[in-house]
Amino acid sequence: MTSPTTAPPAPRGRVPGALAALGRGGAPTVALLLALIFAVIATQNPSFFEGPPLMAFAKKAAPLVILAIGQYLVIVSGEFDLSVGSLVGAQVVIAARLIDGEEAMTLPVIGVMLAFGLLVGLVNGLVTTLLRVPSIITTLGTMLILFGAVRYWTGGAPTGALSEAFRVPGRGGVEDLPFLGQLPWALVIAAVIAVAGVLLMRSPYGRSLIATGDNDVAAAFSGVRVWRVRTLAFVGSSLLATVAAVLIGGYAGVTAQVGQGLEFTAITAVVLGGVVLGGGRGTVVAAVLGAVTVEALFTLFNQLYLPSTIQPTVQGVIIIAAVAYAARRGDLRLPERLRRRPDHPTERPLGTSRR
Amino acid sequence: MTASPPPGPASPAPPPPAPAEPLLRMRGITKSFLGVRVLHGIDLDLYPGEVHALVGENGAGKSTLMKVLAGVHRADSGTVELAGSRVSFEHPVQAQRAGVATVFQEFNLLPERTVAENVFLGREPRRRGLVDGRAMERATAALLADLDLEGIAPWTRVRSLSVAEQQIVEIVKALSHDARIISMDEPTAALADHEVEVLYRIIGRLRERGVAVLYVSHRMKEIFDLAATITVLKDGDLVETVPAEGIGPAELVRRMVGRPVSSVFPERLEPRGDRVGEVRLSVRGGGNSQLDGIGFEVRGGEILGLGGLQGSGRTEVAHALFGIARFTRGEVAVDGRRIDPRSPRRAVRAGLVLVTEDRKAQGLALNQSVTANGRLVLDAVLPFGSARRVRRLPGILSSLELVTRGGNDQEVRYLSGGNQQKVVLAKWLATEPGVIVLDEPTRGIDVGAKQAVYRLMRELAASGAAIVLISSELPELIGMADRLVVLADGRIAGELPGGSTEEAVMAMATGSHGDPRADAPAAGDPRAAAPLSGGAAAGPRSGDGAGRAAGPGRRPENDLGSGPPPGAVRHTDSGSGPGPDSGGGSPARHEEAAP
Amino acid sequence: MRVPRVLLAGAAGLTLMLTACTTDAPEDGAAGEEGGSELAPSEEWFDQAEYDAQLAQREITPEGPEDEPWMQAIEPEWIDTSEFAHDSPEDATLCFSNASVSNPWRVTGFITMEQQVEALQEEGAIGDFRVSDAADDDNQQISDIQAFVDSGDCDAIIISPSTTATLTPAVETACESGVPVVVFDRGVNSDCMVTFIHPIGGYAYGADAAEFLVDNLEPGSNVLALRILPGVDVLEHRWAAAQEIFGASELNVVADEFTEGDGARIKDLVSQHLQRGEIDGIWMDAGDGAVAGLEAFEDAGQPYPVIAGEDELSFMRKWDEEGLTAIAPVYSNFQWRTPVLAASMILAGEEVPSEWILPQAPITQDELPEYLERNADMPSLHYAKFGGEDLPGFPEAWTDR
Amino acid sequence: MTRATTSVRGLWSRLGTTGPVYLALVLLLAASAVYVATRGGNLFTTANTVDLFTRSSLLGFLAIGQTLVILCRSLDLSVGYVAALSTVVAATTMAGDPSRILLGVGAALGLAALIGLANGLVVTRLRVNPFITTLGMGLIIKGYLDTNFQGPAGAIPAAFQTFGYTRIGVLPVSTLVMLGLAAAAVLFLHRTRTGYHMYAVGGDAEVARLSGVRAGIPTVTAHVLCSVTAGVAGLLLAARFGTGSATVYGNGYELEAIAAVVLGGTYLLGGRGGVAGTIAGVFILATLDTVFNVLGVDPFVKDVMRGVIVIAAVAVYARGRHSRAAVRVRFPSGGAPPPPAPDPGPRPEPEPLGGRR
Repeated sequence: MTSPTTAPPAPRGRVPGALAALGRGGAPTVALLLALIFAVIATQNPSFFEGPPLMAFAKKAAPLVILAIGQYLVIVSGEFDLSVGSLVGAQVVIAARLIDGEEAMTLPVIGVMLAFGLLVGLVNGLVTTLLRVPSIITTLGTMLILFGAVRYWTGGAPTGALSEAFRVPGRGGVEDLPFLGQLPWALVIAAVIAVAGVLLMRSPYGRSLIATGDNDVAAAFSGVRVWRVRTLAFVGSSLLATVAAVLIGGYAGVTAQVGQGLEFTAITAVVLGGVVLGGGRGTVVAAVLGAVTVEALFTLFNQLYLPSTIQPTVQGVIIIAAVAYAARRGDLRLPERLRRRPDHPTERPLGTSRR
Repeated sequence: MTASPPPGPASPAPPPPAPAEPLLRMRGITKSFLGVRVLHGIDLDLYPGEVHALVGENGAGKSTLMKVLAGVHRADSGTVELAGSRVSFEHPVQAQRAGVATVFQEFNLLPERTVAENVFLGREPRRRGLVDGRAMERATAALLADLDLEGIAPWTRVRSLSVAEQQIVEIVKALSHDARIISMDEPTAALADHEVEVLYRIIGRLRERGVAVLYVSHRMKEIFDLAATITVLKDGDLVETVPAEGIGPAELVRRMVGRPVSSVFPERLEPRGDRVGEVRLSVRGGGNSQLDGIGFEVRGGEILGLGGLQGSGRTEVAHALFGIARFTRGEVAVDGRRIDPRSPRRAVRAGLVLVTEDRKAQGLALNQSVTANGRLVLDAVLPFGSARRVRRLPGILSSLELVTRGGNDQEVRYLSGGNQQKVVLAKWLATEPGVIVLDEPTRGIDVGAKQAVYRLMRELAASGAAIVLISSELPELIGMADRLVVLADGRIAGELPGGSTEEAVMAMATGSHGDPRADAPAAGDPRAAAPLSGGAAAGPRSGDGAGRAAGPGRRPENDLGSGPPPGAVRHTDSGSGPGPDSGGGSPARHEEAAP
Repeated sequence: MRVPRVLLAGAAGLTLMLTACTTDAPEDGAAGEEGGSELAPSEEWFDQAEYDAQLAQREITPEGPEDEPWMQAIEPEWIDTSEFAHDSPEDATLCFSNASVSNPWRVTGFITMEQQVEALQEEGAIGDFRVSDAADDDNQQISDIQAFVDSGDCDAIIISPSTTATLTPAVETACESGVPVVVFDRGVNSDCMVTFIHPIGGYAYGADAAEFLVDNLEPGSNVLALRILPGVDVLEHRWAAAQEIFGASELNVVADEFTEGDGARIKDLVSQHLQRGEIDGIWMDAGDGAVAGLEAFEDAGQPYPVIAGEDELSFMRKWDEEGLTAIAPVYSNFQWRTPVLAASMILAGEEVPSEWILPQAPITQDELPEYLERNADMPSLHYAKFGGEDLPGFPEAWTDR
Repeated sequence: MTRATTSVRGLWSRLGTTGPVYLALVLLLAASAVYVATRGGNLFTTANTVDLFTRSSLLGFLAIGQTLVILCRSLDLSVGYVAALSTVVAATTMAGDPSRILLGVGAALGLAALIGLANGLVVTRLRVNPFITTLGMGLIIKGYLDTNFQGPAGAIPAAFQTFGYTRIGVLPVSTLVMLGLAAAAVLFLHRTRTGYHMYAVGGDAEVARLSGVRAGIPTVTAHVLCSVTAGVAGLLLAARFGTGSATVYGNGYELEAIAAVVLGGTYLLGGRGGVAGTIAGVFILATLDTVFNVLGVDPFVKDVMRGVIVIAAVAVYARGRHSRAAVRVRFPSGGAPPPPAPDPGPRPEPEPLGGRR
């Protein structure tokens, strides 16, 4: 238990509250799992915990952490976002095509990307809340649309090139630090977003969001604009996916396969962190821990020289086992069941969309 | 219609004081959840053909005992004997097979399935290996017909039934097991007053068949109407089991609460707010697809009761005021400023709040903490500059006497119904509203919590708030309200002063009265028929003892008995006449009654 | 309580995994030390005769016009197609069942094909051109081919099969319909088609890359193999040939990893391998993401490896800029022109080779400047040997794809 | 008369969710036919009809099973992997020998059933969210396939390939089998206790439990059946390929199947819907594919159109459901008494007791 991650970045001040939150559900499970994974990595490759390899790991893990925070916002409000993988891919391709190697275009294009992310989030959110399409279908549709539209736009394969400046956030960092070597910007950005996420969930908006995921009718009756709160969660998810796209594009450049399958990885990370699918329960910290754990797992496989082909099997077993274990722990006190009579005309009056 | 005399006290078919053998004998039942003792050495005997009431405050262990009997929970220790042989139910189905059926408090049907499918769920009749849907519907129709309930079609989807019909389907489902014992956990909680009649009749049938009925209710009137024996629980302990004749409501309540309850409805307090007397809420000509011509005023310091049958539009008025279902015509003004409540946000901003009737579904985010629920409205509606109000929240919570084991970080799903309601109230009070609409604020909460709610209403009124109270419990409505507006069929049927009789309210609500302000039963009053059915309809509230054709040995009902008013009970028998044309008659009455 | 049991099970599972892995790791080391003994290509994908043939074909000068590699053929066996001659080729409908355009190589090729079609249509050599795209779904492609056959509108069917074995029945159905069938890129297990067009093959590709590494690295050097997916025959052949050659060499193959062509994955894998030891050479079964792999070396502050990429432009430009020791094996992209040309020849009743083997030569350091210059306007993820410079749509069709 | 009313009512209530879906299918077919005609084509040529049916059969198998699982308020994201596994198991077991066909079918379906059993048990016993369970199971199978089958394996004897290619008129045998399975599934849902209990568990597991339904059984059964139908889909793929292909898992079958189920009007949170609607959903997707093919739509535009249409269709359903609920009369006149008059006639309307709140 010497690994640095066993102490989650709980903000000071209300530590008891944060600890209490950690005491429930999947967060302790994932922390335990993460410690275990790091312990095994340490036995395999002691040098992993020297600065540079750890920073390389952080650089790689940062985008998933950001995506997981975005996904957390949506999941905790009771919805799903399956479109983030496609969105990351689309954003990288858009960036490459619009920048086309021009340094001066970097910032304008990042602006365009953020605007595009905003638009996608709005569409996801409004279709889900106002048109009452289940979010799994909405975002599945958006996933198909983004995948097809961007490829149609670029003729099937990405064109253009990213500028050097664009690649700095994902690739660069504060150089020549003692011990660490390079402190990657990606880590800084992810940390800032994580802290912002924690603060957001303590803000009025965050409290409204989690209450909406818990009971959207009660939230609506309390004056929460459910459609707006949920739509903003989708917007947040899409914007964070855009940030992740900047980091991923920066990290590795443009390839045709960027982003594929990231939505499932992000959902896995969030659930592994003990955030309940269906909404209303779980913390940002847990989602972050989940994301780090998933990345650590990939690293572990690699450190163990596990044959590539068997990795998915081990990954599947570990995920199921971890969630089963967390479910056991959370099971001790059965929650009181909320059963509504079906015929309340007021059951679902406002812009609510849980289904 | 009159063929089935309600099994009121007049036809008690009193259980022999000591039939040789109880049908059910529970001894020393103990049950803990996570180290918290919920039941401690409970003894209970049920006799065939006897209605046995189980009473106690919320959290006294009534539901748990019932669930032990039903096989939902297993007792930690103690024995259960059924007809002399020892049994141990590990699953509800075992209990059902043994003839112990249960109507649970929670909604226990599948809304998307038909009545027949619900009734026979888990034991669908089969023919040649396949489920015989027709046989199932026939059998369901027969069960319904047996209880004179042909009105419910077996193939109807449950979601398209009314709440009362759904409740009846639940009872029919329990009956279909050919049960020797039926336990019912607050079966009337969701029923309108007049609908309780159907339940009375069903229970009468069951007694005739020799079924033992275990009946849990908070409503004193039902308990004394139905039960021959009463068992009182408090904090998981058995207080005593007494014959119903040997105890009166006041004494019963004292034993439940463990202290005498002097006065049910607290006295009005000295007004001290500066807005006392000002018109804080006024509605003029409000209407939408369900309401028409709604108009009334509420002043600071005043409690306005909104009466009427279920479905008369009470809740709809509340929803229209609160912006859930809008008024499409008419105008609403709060503190003299005209508002258009298009959403709860607007209403809250204007200083108008609604405490909804369904706490769990509409009031609380159950997985969140007390604090999170308490500040939800502030967070959602007044996110900026609400720090002062948030700081006041713990004070509000403690002034409501909310005590929880986990403090204010406790998730509300672990709280009792009464405490949950306090959280809901605190949530709204935190916004410092000027107009407070309370829709069934005391439904399903225990006597102590009710008292707290009543005191709170008085406090708020005294400080200058305008309060609109909606309640199905007429004593509560009459006892608390300064003035009553009665609705019928989506319109205002008339207005009554506070302290009017239940008869007057019911007469107005059912449209069967001559003079809306008359206290005395009018010619059309259903009470006129009361004596004919053997005094099933117990009298009005205390103080009107003359009208009470009480059963042998009954004492006059205490105020806090929040049972269904007699008028309501009667109405179901006689109301079919006036019912249909009440719509046509109401506008005239409205004009007549309008201030 | 069941909690401990679950914990126990989890711990047991993890232990199992760890022990399994600790036995694995030495094996890997052994593989490197002993050279070839462990590193033998799987029998499933290694056909010695075919391997020898392909390696030999690299040295054979193809028949055909020198400046049109897409019309060249290695040791062709010309067959008569007069039975398929069409009365008015300008009205003939050409149907093309495409596996997909899901990667840049196929995108580039498909543009070339479309341009070739336009050229032929202008000449009047063919008429309508119909395409269905199966999006990498074998079953979908079977349906697509079936639909072409059932419609009865096609005068020739061109098929680029998604997977070799699984498309065999569908191609046979197409052959049985009596319409001339042209298969290219990946083959099928049948010879019913009129002609099967392909470059030399996967063994040659893998061997080009592996031989370059063997020639340019000191014995005992560490090589990392980056592969895209398992189970795709053209890719498996490349790896099988490389295994054969590395096995016989003194090089030490550290690991072979699947990357799905995802740059982030490649960079992460390479970084991790660099943390644990030097990598001197990189072998790739396709050039996608080669640049990301190279960047991992930059970020780790390590010297560039000797690398075998592909004739993809971003890699070739990187190669040029950084002065790498590299080679670009080529899986001739210009082969996308040939099927349409072959179809037009068949419709005209001209002879075609029964197996049309196109030349496939890697781009070496010497040729690098020439190819870079020829493709100066082309975007990244374009393939240098696309062979469409003489087509009417050049260069806009490829630059503005 | 009573009987007639009953069956008419029963039929209507059953059509409640599926009726609009079939209407949508008919409208889509009509609109597509007209559009294709204006472009000088004919949608209903033999070739196109066969194509439409063929496309529907594979998705049909997957969607039938998925419907059962979704009705139980679960989800199965592993069906694509199960189908892939089934192709290789069938092909390697048969190994081209016609006498081993039954063995191969049995092995493939048996293994699929075991996987379904594992899914079901993990979901019900270990209480792992089905999304995670089946995602994890998919990964496990993927790892097994990638490790052991690098590419096509085994051979399907010609006799079994008829399952993939033979047709009667315009109806492929596989479509007939699929429709037969669908009919069996409808029968299963409406005439067996387990079928009834699937609706119950999906509607409210606690209600089901208190009513004596062993909540695990319907869910596990649904998962087993879902995996078996995925196995059948794998057999169809194998019959069409003539060999086993491990890589078919990459085709996104699971999401397409879920889309078909939801298009078919089944409620994603369980308890409402049915296989009949799903079949209509499958045919809607197959029609779209066929039309896109006939019109030669760019493959990327196809994806866009598919996404837009799925969202739009579900939005229209949602709207329909919503407005129906809103229109429903909540206020019958007055407080009508609960028991109807003694002589209520043959079938009184289910008059609400006391109005609705």
